[in-house]
Amino acid sequence: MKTKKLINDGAHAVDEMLVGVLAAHGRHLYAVEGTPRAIVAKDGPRRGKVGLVIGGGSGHEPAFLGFVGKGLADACAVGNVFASPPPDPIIECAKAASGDAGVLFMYGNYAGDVMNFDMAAEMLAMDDIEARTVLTTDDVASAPLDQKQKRRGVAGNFFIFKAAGAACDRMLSFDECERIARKANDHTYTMGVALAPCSLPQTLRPNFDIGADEMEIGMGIHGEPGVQRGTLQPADEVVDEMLDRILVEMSPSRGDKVAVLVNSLGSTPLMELYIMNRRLAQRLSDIGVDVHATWVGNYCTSLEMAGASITLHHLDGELQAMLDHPCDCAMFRAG
Amino acid sequence: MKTKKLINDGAHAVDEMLVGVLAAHGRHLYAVEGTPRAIVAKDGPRRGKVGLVIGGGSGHEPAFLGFVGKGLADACAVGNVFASPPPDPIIECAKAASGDAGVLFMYGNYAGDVMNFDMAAEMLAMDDIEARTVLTTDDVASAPLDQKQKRRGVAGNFFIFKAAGAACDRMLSFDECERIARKANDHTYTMGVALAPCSLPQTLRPNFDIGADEMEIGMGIHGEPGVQRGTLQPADEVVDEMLDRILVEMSPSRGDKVAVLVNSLGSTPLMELYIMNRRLAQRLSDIGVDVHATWVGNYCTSLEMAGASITLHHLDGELQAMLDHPCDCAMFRAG
Amino acid sequence: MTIETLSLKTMFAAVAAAIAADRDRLCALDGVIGDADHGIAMELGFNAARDAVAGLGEDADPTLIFNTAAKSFLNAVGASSGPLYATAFMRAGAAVKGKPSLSDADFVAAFQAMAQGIRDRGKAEPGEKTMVDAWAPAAEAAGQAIAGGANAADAIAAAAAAAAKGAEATSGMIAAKGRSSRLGERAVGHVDPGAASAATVIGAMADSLRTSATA
Amino acid sequence: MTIETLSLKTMFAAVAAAIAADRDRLCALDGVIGDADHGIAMELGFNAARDAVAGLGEDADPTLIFNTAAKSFLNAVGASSGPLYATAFMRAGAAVKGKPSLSDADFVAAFQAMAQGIRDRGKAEPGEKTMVDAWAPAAEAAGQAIAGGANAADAIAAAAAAAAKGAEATSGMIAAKGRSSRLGERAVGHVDPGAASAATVIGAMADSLRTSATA
Ligand SMILES: Nc1ncnc2c1ncn2[C@@H]1O[C@H](COP(=O)(O)OP(=O)(O)O)[C@@H](O)[C@H]1O
Ligand SMILES: Nc1ncnc2c1ncn2[C@@H]1O[C@H](COP(=O)(O)OP(=O)(O)O)[C@@H](O)[C@H]1O
Ligand SMILES: [Mg+2]
Ligand SMILES: [Mg+2]
Ligand SMILES: [Mg+2]
Ligand SMILES: [Mg+2]
Repeated sequence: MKTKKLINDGAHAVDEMLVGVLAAHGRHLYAVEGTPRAIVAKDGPRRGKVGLVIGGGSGHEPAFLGFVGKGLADACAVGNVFASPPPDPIIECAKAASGDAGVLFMYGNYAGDVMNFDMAAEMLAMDDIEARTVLTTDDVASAPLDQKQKRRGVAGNFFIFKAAGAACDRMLSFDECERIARKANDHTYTMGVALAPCSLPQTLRPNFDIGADEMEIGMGIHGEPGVQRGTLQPADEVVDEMLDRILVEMSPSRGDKVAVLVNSLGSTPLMELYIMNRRLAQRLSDIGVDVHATWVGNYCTSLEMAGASITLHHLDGELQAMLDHPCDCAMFRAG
Repeated sequence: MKTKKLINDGAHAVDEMLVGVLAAHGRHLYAVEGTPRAIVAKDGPRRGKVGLVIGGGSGHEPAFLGFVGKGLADACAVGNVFASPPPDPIIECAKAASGDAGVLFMYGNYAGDVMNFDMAAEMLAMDDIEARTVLTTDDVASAPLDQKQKRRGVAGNFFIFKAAGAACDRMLSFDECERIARKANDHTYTMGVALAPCSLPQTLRPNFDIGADEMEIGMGIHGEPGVQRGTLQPADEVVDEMLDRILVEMSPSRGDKVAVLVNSLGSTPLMELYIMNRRLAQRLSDIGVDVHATWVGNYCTSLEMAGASITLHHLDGELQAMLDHPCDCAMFRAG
Repeated sequence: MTIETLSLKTMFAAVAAAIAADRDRLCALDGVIGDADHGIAMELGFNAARDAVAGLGEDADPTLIFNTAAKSFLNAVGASSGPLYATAFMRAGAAVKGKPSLSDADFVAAFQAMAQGIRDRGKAEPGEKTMVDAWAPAAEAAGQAIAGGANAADAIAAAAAAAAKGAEATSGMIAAKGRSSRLGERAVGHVDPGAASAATVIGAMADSLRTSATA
Repeated sequence: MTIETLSLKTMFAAVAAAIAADRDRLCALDGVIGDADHGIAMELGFNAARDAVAGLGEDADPTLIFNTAAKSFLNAVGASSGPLYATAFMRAGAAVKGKPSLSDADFVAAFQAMAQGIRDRGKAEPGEKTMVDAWAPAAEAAGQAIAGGANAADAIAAAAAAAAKGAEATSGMIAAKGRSSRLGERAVGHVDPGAASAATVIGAMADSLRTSATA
């Protein structure tokens, strides 16, 4: 049985989506001439500013292109569904984003993305554009803490890109921008849970199997298996299980501040996310952790996958300033 | 087979959601003491301003409570899932919203909502608060044009509330606010399509049946049957069918301006919405209609229902000014 | 026979039990032509009414019982059923104002007031495929029975039969009120959930009265 | 036997056809331990390569063919497969630079360069449950065969057999590279999709060479 989607030809879904994105968000975004998969902020790149280029596979909307705009990313290279973009659009993004102060590549830590962005960086070096890379590795479930560099980047991207984008927008030096980006990544912890699969537009088949009463804790945003499959539990227990894993690593002190993201993987509605946030807020309050700001909704999705993730962004004064720095993107505004 | 949700007890889903909403959006929202289902804007109600009270059943998030805030609605009465709120929270909302210049009730035209809001209005009259009602009836599919007063209110609420909220925020007179609200409703046209059902937290059963390859054009946002069930078509054809019905009624002239909302009913992801928007923008451009602004995403949902709606808001100078008027709500910002 | 505070409380409990047992069928009926929640609304409403009236003292008169049921039902439910049943109960309370207990005729008068309250609140006429299509013939049947010398238990039993028949007949109707009123021909062939639940409510009232009468 | 422009083009077409036929199996394999798109990526990539090389003139030398394949594959795909196969093709092109056509030994040298390119790009060692577990033994088998006097068709046939065996063996491995490297023990029992597709690719190359040789 095929899944149902409001698409035309699955092979053209990404390109047609981008046409629709530009039609809707022409005030914020444009595509590099001749490279429709290189999406650039109209207001963003400028001389002397470190350029921030993000990117990754499609199917995670509003990540990543929704976070392109003044105060956040300067450009986004768009890949096929769940597939890294090839070097070409990455290179075009970097050129468009470059203000001759260096270009920061930020994206989730996946083998494909690493290879493509690295190839792009090598080619850019020949054009005298220095690109440095900060991988996001916020998915607590995807490797033990002592192998954090192996972890995947998931919804916590949101905070990490936000911090880096603010640093760039404040015209900080390349070194500073890179430092803040790395620090933001180190301070960001995500755990996810999946209840039902998505399907790719090209196959219209569920991209993994999961029992009618099962959930999978720690599943990746492309349906990669997680750490544990079990019977679906009440929301409070699921939140507890996810939060406990995060807190072990984050080990906050009383009075610490965090920002919170409760993110839908796609079809899990706001009602459920807010129910989760209720528990999360209670638990944080119980341990004396102060929630500085909360976002709830679809920020990093897996097409129509059912499930949700929780991200804590452990703030200090600097990260809080970056978070509070205004940004104005096609699909996200803050500050 | 039960559907899967990240909830605790289905009977408490709405109340738990509201706790989570307030935890996340304490900067924007509070609940009237002793009436947790009456949600009020922290910045909004003030002396001399017409109060705007919206409301309806839960399960449509971010509608309706996400549209409470400065420049939009002053308060929202929250019902059970897909059920009008009773008079009590409506009354409390009206009292909190009242600036002694009248209170406007705006909500979708459903028998239950009409009865409950009317009862509330009667009781408020005894307290010398005048409440006038403007029903939203933007669902083109739900009755013939000559019976527009019978139509349902669906995602077009977004534009209608926005216009009314701006009028109120500009401190216009009660009559003017009411006139603009009615005009906004008359200028707003929505058509929806559903692909797969949602399920209520209390039953965890799909709330309607639909074949594996079927879609239903015109289905209501609670799963009420629409105008036509047929085989799922490619997105472009679906958009054409919906748009044609809207254009027949709206009959725009070349050079006219519209605002566009492409709304997910829940689990239909942004990729599909933008593919739809691509076709919509092309079609509008072909007939010389100018798109002033576009919103794409989850604005009026039916829990996890799969499907989408298209709304056109036919602008004139006045409605455009109202649309462009800034607002700052918990789940929506513009201007 | 007179109907005391205690038997009214028992009656609300009996109706709540009957509706709870019928919940899923009512949701399924509503799923076909409405939004699938009617069983939930009715269950919530009658559970709230049952609990609220159970909490009243022994000196509560029928009017207080009906008014308490109205308020608790309404606040628990909202929706369409809330105002309709709340108005029904308030009218019943008004109809028997000042009476410490109800004669058979009083009870039928309260019952007829309920039906009228639903009609007034919803502004629906018989034939518009709503709960009025169960309540209106039920009220008429109860009135005829009591006029013909029946007691309250028999009158409401007659009403229950009429309600069941009326509910069944909604299947052939096009809806003119409520959520299904936009369906036109597509609603034909499906029983209206509010009419179906009305038959359940009135049937449970009849059963409860029969049990009280024989007790 | 020498391998001409035409037979290289035919070979790309043959591989594209084999991969298209295998697409759904590859997606399913990737669904178990990855993100379910490997068949799509490979199909897109080889279709793009096939079309791009088909568009080259008759005077295109093998290096131009391989480089064209590399670029078109990469731009169509991205993902992991894109850089890996693009690097493979670029290395093959570099390995036979300047030759208007390929001898049997040239072809095997190009083939071995492909395998090395994949290893270099992905920095994966054999045993890490990637396509290297098919490509590395395949390159070795082809080298041994040609050293033992076999022609290109037989050498690649030997490579195909080794690739199939290598792919099969990934089932027992824990992944150390790629998307499945976070699964630990959970990846055991499942064949790596990239290794599986490598076996298909190399098998189709062998078939294509055999057909050209006998043609
Ligand atoms: N105007 C009305 N008058 C009488 N009954 C009505 C009216 N509108 C709706 N109803 C009844 O209400 C029932 C639906 O109730 P319910 O499902 O609880 O509310 P909602 O429509 O808000 O979901 C319908 O089946 C119908 O019998
Ligand atoms: N570092 C690597 N070295 C070699 N092969 C790799 C490496 N990373 C991934 N692969 C191969 O790529 C395959 C997955 O390819 P594909 O599904 O197209 O890309 P993606 O992982 O981006 O979805 C894996 O099965 C594996 O064989
Ligand atoms: Mg992929
Ligand atoms: Mg309802
Ligand atoms: Mg209903
Ligand atoms: Mg893959």
